[in-house]
Amino acid sequence: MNAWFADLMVLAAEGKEIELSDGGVLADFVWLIPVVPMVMAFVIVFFGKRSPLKGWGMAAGTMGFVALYGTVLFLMNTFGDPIYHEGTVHLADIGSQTLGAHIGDLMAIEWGWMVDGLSIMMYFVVGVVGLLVFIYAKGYMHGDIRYTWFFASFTLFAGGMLVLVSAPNLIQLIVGWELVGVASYLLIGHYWEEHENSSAAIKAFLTNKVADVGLFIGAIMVGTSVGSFRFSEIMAVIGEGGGDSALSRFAFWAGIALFIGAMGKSAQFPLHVWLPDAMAGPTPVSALMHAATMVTAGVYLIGRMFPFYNYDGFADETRWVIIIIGALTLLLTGLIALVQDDIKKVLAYSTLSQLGYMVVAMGAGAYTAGLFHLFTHAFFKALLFLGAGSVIHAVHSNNMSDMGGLRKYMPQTYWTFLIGSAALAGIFPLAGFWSKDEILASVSYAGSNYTTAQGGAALGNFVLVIAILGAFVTAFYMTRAVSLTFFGEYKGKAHPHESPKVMTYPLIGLAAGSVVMGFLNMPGITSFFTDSVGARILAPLDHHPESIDVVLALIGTAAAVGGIAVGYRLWFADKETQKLRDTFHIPVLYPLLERKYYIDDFYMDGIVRPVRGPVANAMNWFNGHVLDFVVNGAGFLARGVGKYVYAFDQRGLDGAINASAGATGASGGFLRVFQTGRVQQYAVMIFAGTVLLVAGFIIF
Amino acid sequence: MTIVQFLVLGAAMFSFGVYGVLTRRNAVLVLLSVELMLAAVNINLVAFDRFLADQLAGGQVFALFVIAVAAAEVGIGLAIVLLIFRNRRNANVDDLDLMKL
Amino acid sequence: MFDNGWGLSLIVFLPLVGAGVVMAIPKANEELQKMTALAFAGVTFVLSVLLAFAFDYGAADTYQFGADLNWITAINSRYIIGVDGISLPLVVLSTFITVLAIVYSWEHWPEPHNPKAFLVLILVLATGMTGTFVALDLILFFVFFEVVLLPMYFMIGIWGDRNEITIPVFKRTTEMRLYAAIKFFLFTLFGSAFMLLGFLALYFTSGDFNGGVNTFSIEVLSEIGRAGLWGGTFSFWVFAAMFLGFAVKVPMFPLHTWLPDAHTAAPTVGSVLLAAILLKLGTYAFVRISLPILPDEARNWAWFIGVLAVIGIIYASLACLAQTDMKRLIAFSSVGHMGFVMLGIATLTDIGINAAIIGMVAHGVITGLLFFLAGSMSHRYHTREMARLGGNQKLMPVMGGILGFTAMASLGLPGLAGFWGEFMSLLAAFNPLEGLSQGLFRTLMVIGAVGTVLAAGYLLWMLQKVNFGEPSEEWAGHEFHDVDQWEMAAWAPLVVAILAIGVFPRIVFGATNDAVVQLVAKAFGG
Amino acid sequence: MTFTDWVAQAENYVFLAIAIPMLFSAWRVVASQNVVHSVLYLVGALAGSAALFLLLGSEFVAWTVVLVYIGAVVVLFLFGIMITRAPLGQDVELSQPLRQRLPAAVVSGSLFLLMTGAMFDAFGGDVIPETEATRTFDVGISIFERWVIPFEVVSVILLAALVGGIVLARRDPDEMTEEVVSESEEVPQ
Repeated sequence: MNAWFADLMVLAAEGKEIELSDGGVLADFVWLIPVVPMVMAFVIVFFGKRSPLKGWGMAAGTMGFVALYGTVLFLMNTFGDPIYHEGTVHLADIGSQTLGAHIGDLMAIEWGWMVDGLSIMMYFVVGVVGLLVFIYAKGYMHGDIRYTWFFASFTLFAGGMLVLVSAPNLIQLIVGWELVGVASYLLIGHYWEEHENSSAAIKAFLTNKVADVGLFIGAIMVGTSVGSFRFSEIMAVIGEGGGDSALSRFAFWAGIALFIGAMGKSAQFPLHVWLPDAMAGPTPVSALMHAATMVTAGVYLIGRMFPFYNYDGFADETRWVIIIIGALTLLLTGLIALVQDDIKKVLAYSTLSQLGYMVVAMGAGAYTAGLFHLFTHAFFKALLFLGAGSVIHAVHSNNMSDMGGLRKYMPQTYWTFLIGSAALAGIFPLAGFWSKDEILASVSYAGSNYTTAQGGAALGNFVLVIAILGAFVTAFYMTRAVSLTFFGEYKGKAHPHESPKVMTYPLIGLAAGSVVMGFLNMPGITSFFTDSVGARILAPLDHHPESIDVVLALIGTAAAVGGIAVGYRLWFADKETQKLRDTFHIPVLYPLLERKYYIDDFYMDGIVRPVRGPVANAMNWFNGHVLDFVVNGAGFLARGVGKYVYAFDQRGLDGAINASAGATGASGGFLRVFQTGRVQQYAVMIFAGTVLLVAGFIIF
Repeated sequence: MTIVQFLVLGAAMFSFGVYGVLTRRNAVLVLLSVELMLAAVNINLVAFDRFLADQLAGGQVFALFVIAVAAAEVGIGLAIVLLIFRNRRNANVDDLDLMKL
Repeated sequence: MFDNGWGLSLIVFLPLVGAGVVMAIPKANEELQKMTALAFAGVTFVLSVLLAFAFDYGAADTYQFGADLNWITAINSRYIIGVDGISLPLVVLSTFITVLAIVYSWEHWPEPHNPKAFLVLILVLATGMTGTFVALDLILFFVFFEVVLLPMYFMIGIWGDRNEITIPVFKRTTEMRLYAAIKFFLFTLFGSAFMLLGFLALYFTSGDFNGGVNTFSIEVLSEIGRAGLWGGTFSFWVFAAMFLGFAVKVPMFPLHTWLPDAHTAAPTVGSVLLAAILLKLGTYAFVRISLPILPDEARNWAWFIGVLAVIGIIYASLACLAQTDMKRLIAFSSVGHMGFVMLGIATLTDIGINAAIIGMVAHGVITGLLFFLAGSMSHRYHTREMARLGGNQKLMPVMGGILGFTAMASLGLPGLAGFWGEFMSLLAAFNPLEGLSQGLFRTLMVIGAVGTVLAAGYLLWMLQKVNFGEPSEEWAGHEFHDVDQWEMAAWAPLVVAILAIGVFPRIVFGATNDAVVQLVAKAFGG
Repeated sequence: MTFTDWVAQAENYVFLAIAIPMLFSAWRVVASQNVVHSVLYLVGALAGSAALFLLLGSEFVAWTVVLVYIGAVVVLFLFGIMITRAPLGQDVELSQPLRQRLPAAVVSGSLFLLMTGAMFDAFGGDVIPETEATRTFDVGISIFERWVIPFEVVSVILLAALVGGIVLARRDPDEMTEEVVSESEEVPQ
């Protein structure tokens, strides 16, 4: 442990020394966590079909390994000494430090694995939630035409996420980032026979790619100004303080650029459009994508770079941007969820809204709060999606207008779904309550403590109001979804039935998680989670509330209960509420929500279609009619000139040419005489030639 | 005895041989003329051997070799003539004008 | 065995010997011709791999296995060859692709058949390609550079696409292959004429700085250039002339218009070789000749090259979006990818040039594979119109899978070969060589990064049109033969190479880095 | 040696006595209108050369010429003439017409003049030294010591010629049967 490292650890503990563990031998083999799924994905592609369980066994086994490893690490980290370990394998060096004329001449390409609180938390979430989803998928995907392929890409998906979260440097993070993107492309487009599905896959990939431009540029800015892509090196520079370092000069734009990258994966407004469409994939994919992998990547990135966004003189001035984007996402997408008929889309917009919460928390400087919400959300959102999948499996439709009254047919699904909804709405004492409350507290703290450049008090309070409104909206749309699905009369055609055990057991497991995970971090009572994710190389400068803010907790709960009440009034009682529902169709607003604020339309008609159509065609036309005009024109001109030259040639120069041709002909005619075919005549000539030659030699 | 007298004799015989090769129509006679040329060569070889008083008798030995090779040549040559004759029913050199097609 | 340049000369000329041997085999005995060609190409490849193993990576910045013999004494042009870290990957790449091209050809003969002539052309091409990468004398370089032209001309002109096309604006109709072949030949020749002028100018002035001895030796000329002895208008015009010659070959916007036509018209193997190796001759020449010999002028031109490169990236990507012909789309994408390579070179930094070289290698394997696939698909469907395809993944799962994989590699997915070149040239553009305009290059970086989005767009839409969806009525119920053994034999190594370079870029960087660092240090003083 | 010296030497008369008939014979070989005469004149020319060899003191060569050439080769030629049914009368033109003979004469004549001129120029009046005649013993030693490899090579050539002669002159059994077959029935191809 070198000097600055020791200093930083002191900083991390905010005054008090923390015993750091290097994780022992367990941490040395963490590289297995990303590598095993990546390798197994290929193994499944090539050998899955021949294996007894057609690839599921290998996939689930892989996730089981990750879940086990992640759980052990998480327990060690939470209840033992915090672990910090960084393993590195050197892959290649580019450039040379000796040139040294400017920064960033030497670039090391490294592969490594990070074992700290943040990573361990992600291993745990991805492993456990992933394992449950994989078990569930065995039942859900039963009989699929590309069953094995599905599990291969599903394993790749989880593996990509694990590569991302295990990355100790920005380049490996980008590798994992893109792997997650490509795996999501494969999974969203799993039913590629339908044009819509492959379009949704492309939309997801391209939207992410747009955001990746930000990530690339941000990573390049940070990496070149620090001279290394390693987080530990970057954190070292940040730990030394702002001042005139190259990093702090680029900090604002680098911060914005990295955040744009995070906006893509974490689907923040206005790059959120791909996530609802990503519902085109099978339901387990949605569950994993919305809970543990992919959308959490953006929040994870901000968490990983958190000191960069939080220390004076660096990107702390971008925080107001982050808060505003998060708040916009939180409220706007929550409202859209109100008008959706497709149950998965309701959940998708709900995810967007919850991601908004996380980003708001990150923007407000509440490191623990944001990650804690990520953590709890992973459990209940996976639960909700799997529950929705169970329902869809039963009624063969995504639309809530085809459901209703399913409470009787599928009790296990009903109860677990209800728990998930309550947790999402933030009902005491479920997981969602604790995490959401912590976010509200953090935003309130931000409102009163942060400088103007960081957003200031007005913004903080404004966002607090939005967050409370969001809690109301969340409770509202979840109530609507529950009532339309499980209460009232059954309106569908298929015969609903409870799902097989392989699908309900994961639901129960996740429901249990949704209940208990909140207890890990009850302000003033437990701080396991805070201590766990806080163990890292450079303190995130978190402000963790010492005790519960009762007023805020009550306000939040009141908002949730209010949402439930309004939802109950509008959607539970049937006949006479129809009028009420009609008033809910407010003219301008309702179509606006139904059309999703016209953002998708703007992207399609304003950007994608023009670029694919007129702009691209113009370029192609330019190629054929302008550039090639010059080329072909030169060619034809040369040929035209050639004709005149030829004409001149025929009349003028050809005299000489014809004469020489004539001479050739004549001499040929003359020599022809000697070609008789008689050997003896030839022999005469040979001897004559010899004589002449010899004579020549003798005489001269 | 001067060396030149043998050489001139050899040259004359050689030239007769050349003349024969160039003018004879019958393939056997062409071969005959070639023999004449070889004999001329032999005269030269032996004459030079004596002229140089070669201890190894190189010229004479070579003359012997020439004789041996000439015998072989005659054998092959006659066989070829025979073959041509068999295919063409005569051994006339004039008819061998495949060189001009 | 590689002493005194023997091994290297063998690698260069063995294919030529092979061409002679194949020529001597009777026309009817096709099997023997193929075996012979494959044997010669295979032995050459094995030799080049041995060369790579024998190569001293600790001294990658020096020319190894070289020879220096009298050649044309009258103009002091010498037979100087050698490999350093920059040319080694390209030599291996070109022998590698040649073998695969012959393997692929085994069962896929474009009309009008005649394997003998075709194989002879491939082998002659191989000599030209490897020769260009090892030549260290400008005239020798020029000869190899031009040797490549003729076989490719015949390949396109004889085995090319026989469809009639109408030339825009001029409204003349002609056969695609004839138009493309002539355009390719004349365009390149036009460039190389200027290039030769540049070489000659260097030659005739080199004596003044070299003790009165005019020379074509790249090493000696680089020494002179390093000392900054050429300058002013003279070096401007020389650089311009060489730029014209190399830029046509790369090809850079706006000199690229021969490329889509040539690629589209060429037979499959022709497009593969064209894309995988021939385009690299231009970029390689920039690194090997322009930069070290005229470093000051390279500084002056860097902004111009960078701007053209980025225009090429965006322009080609947009043009790709408008394509209906699969092969033409891939051809245009080459222009875009070579734009990234040139952007890397234009930064004049070690990272940028490293990026350029790995970009070249990656583009070679990826686009080569894409052209193989496009060729095999049009061989089966008898059309390259993407609108008529669709559902390929259902009809031919394996081929569809490989197409998807390669498209992903082409759009620069990390973990596959294409990523390093793109990402690192962007990285280099953020911090170009001291003295170049940072603002400009950073703008270029952002625009180039946007180009990656467009690249993802056209490749994904291509995949959607070709691979996804239900097969159209035209093909429904058709039995298609999925990837056959020869195709597999030719493609599997490429797939492995794409993965290997992506996961372990040291395969390339290990060789190039020291050489590039030395080159940059010498030319630009660090 | 001047001309007067030359005239004074006795051997030179012997030489002339051999050489003049020899030249005449040689001329008749190439000019005779009778095939058999040509062959017989060749015998004369060769016998003359054998005599010259004796004069020069190389007995072994001389007797070899007599035995091999005159004894064997000439007989072979006679066989060849018989087999090829060469015209035996005087009425047939054995030589080419004058149109062909004239250039041939010019060429061979100038060849002769050229060689003669060159030889006189080079050797002038150089005299062959008076040495003892070469004994057969010496020739034998020389062949089997110094010249043994060429000797073996020549033996191989002879063998090859032997085989070649047989192969060439032999009538192919297949050919014969084919001829028989093609004469007797039509073989569809």
